[in-house]
Amino acid sequence: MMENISWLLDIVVFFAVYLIVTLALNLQYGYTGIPNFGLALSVATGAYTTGALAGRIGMWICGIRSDLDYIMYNPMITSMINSAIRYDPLKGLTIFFSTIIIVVIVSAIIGFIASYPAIRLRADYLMMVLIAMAEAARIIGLNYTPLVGGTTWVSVPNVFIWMGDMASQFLIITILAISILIFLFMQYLVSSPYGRLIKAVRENELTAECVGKDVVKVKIQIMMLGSAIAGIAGSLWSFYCGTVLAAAYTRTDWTFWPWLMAMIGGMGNNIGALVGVATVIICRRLIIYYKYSLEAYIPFSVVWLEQILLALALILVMMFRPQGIIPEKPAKPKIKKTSQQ
Amino acid sequence: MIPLALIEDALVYANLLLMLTVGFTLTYLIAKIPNFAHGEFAGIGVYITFTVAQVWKSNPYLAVPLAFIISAFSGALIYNGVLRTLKRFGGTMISLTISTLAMQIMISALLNIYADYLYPIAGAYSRLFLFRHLDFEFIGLPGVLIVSTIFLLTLITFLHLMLTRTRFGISLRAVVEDSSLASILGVNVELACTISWMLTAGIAGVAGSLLPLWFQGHPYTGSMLLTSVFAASILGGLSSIYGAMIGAYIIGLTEIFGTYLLAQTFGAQLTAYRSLIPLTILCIVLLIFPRGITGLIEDLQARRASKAMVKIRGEGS
Amino acid sequence: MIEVYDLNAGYGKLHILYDVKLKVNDNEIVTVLGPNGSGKSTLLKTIMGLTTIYGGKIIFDGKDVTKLRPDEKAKLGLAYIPQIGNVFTNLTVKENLIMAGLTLDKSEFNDRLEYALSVFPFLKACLDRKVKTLSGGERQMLSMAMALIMKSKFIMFDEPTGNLAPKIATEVLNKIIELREQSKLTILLVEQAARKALEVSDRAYLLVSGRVIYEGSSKELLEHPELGKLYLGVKKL
Amino acid sequence: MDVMLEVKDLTKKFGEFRAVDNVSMSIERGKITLLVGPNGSGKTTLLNCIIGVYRPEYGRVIYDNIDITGRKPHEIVKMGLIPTFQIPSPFYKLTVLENLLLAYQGNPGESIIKCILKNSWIKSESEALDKAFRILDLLELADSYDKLAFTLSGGQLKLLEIGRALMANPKMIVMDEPAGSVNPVLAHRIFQDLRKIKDELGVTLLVVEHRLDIALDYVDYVYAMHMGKIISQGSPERVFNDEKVIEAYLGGVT
Repeated sequence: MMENISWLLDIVVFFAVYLIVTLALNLQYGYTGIPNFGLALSVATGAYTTGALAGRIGMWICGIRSDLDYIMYNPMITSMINSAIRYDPLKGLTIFFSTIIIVVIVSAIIGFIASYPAIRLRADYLMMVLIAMAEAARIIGLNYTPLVGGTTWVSVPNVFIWMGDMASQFLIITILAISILIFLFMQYLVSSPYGRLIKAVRENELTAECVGKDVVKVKIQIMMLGSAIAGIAGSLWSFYCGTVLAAAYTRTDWTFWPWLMAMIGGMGNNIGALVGVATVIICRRLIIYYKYSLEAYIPFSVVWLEQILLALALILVMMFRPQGIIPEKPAKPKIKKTSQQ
Repeated sequence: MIPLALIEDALVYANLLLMLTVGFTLTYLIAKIPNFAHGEFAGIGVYITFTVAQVWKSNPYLAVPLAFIISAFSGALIYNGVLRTLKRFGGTMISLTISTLAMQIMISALLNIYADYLYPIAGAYSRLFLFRHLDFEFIGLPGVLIVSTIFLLTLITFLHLMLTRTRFGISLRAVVEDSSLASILGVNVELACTISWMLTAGIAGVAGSLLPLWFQGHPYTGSMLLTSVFAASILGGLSSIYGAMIGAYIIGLTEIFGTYLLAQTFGAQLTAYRSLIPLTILCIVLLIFPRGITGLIEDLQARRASKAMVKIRGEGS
Repeated sequence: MIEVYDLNAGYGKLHILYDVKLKVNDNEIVTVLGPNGSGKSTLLKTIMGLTTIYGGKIIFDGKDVTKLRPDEKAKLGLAYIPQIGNVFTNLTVKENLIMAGLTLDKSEFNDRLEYALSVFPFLKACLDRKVKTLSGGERQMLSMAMALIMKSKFIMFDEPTGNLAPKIATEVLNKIIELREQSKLTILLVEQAARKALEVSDRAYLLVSGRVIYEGSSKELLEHPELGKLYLGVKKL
Repeated sequence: MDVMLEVKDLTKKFGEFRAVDNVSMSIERGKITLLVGPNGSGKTTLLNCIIGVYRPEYGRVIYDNIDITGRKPHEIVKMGLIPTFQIPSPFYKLTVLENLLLAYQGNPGESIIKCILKNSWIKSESEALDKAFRILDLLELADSYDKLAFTLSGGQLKLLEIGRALMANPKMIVMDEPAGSVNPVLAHRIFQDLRKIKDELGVTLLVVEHRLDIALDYVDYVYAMHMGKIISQGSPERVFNDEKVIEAYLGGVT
């Protein structure tokens, strides 16, 4: 029974985090038409920032000796923070929310820097630059030890430890709540005049220019907003895992899975993103769940099978259902016709 | 003083990068999309060399022709099986590009599976390997340097002659410039694309098969090289294979020497950030001269031509 | 040679040609006239297979070619010289000529190349020059030379005299007549410069707004008192 | 004469080819001016220079006494000089209504910050909607307001193009073939609409059109271009009886 619940909770958190990333991608590609193949960059930025700062902020807030080497004494520092916030919810929440705010700012800035060289150029240049940037982020994370410990990991304080036994459940609910909030925010954003504007940029840049819109400005704004949102996902995932491992933020996991989810669900459509994430997560979890029974039949690690299936699914979706499960719907005017002559 | 080994490193690397970049640029020009799976053809080459050297225990150079054939075959398969089908289903430029990324994941997974499968058979570690000890030496130079240089010179000559002297090469260039006009004149555009994909994939396979003779081979070779290939082709201008050649050599040499100099100055830990060098160059190029070297040369020629005209006009009046 | 029945075509959703009927007999020069945007170029592109066909039939040499790919049509002997972009600017003159003779075998190509060069002797001097460096008139001559080399029974020219100085334009049109006489070709000519084109052609079609509004002999049309107004569409027939 | 737009000695070269060669013209406020000329005479290039898509090598474009040479299209649009395209290029996957709303200038909801606060934009949005429906009624497109633009017919797309220009508070509209490739009945209607727009809103229009048979009755002044130069100007009757113009079309003179 307990096992089933934890399995379910695991799915929920996967769902929530991937939903955030997919919504970010949907905003960038589905609505604005920016093919962001460096999505992993933003997620990694969020995770690395969390890994590097959550503990340091905790040290500061809880008044722990700051001459300790953060990486070397990381497990010790984390347990000191954890015990400091065990009976002090306020400190825990401060760490959690201040980290997320910093993550938002840092990810937006990184998103701006990464896309700046190519945002004015053709889409294929942007794709190449963003892929390369995501790769670079991973290399920095793996090698610059003061960040998140390089090839080892750093741990993240358990900010809800004051909840006692329910800490991890409460964290999961918080993550889910944040993802729902982001979903509602996205729905609101895309139905506002700004949402119309970004769709116009996607449809035809020249026409958008000719109705007086600054296309480059809009694209930069969306790159920053999308990166910030994907950064939040990275941060939440780190809080959930309790650790940040630089090597985990790969192109496959954090760029292509979200792409597949968005494509399956339907681009340019937040409900579609939701459905896509749910579909893929369930399939993927099933593979992992039946991993051991599968492993008896296939002569190699299931990881690779998963990747091959991912690639196949992506191609098949593009061939047979490019509009996704739930195609984009035309927007209805929010306000009734007020006058008619 | 720059150590000799470093020069060898730089030259071998630049040679291999050139082979990859020329292919990447050529497919880009013909198919009009960046092929993100291009590096994986090199990955295929790497594992063919491993098979030949470790499993069959033969001379690693036997892998070269084999790598060409198998990679070329995979190239044709990807183009006809995936890209063309997608195009028929009305795929856009973005969806075609995504499909090349999907192929990249798939080939990389297959290589990993193959590596796992080889491990017990070969009795050697199949995920990080180096065959420098199997290479021959000639007048003190490593064989792979000589072979890759010879191959490269042959390749450049072959490509140049093919593109300027043969009907097929000329029709390829015609397709690059205006595929609908080429089809009006009787070029089967799809066939030309297939052949060029085979050719470029084959060349990438050869580059991959030579790689483990000097550098470490692993299943991620292809995707590790990708940033350098992008940087080299964009520096070259993404519009001419000669530009790509120059770009590849500049990136290859800067990457190796730059890493060395930085490591000398700031400490050995900097070598790990090697791939940031091509990325930095890539960004600088895009910000300052997005049309790359080819663009710079074209501007220069245009300026010279108009100056000459002004001169003629001055003499005339 | 070629018959077009009730052709409806356009680009994607943009319907341009409406029920066009057209017929070109063997060894005849036919001109399609019409003001800008009347669908003349679209007609040629449609015959060659570069647009979307909604309905109608194209019969070439007794064979239905409506659904063939352009390169397959080229192999049947159907040639089309577009108005702009009719040469490859990044290729040399020689290479352009080779492209024109792609469907020929070596010896036949050499014969035709020699012939084309004898018709356009100035090309001999610049065989190895990039087409980029040629002037507009020279490019047009090159595309004519390419037409000479092509293994074709039927050539369609799209505004061969567009943007050319009048002297060169006359020369181009004279070459077209020569082409017909010497190579026994059938020619479909699209022109905006109506007067000159009518002088060299046998029959003419007048296309306005995607529909054929006049069909008959060139002479008749040329002598029509209100040709100018008719042509501009200002006057109804 | 009250001049709305003045083009002074404008030259635009592509390589060595002068697509527009030293062209000067002045367009009177509140009138419909027609620009004609055979293919390749440089009309579209001239328009693109005016609306900021191309930057001319020489010469100036003065709009409403402000020099706009070399400014970006979106800046020029904000000043009330609106272009429409020869081949309609609306936002295909947006509805007709959305296409119009996008052209409305100065909606605060189009700022990434203000769009979050509904109160800041709701008023201007409802004004925009009112205006959009008025225009849709005028163009008789009101029934298809919630259709996606790509489902419209060619003629309706042309109307939408005009509607989009009207939505943007135009002082002047530059139109490239508003009646190109539509059937004659609709083409006449389009020109009647243009006339109505001019009279009711006092908008100045510069129109490129090849369907001279249709355009003739509706325009006030005509410029004829050939080989990048203005070869004739004046009242429609004058220009179309000008031998030079007829010969230019028939290919007689240079």
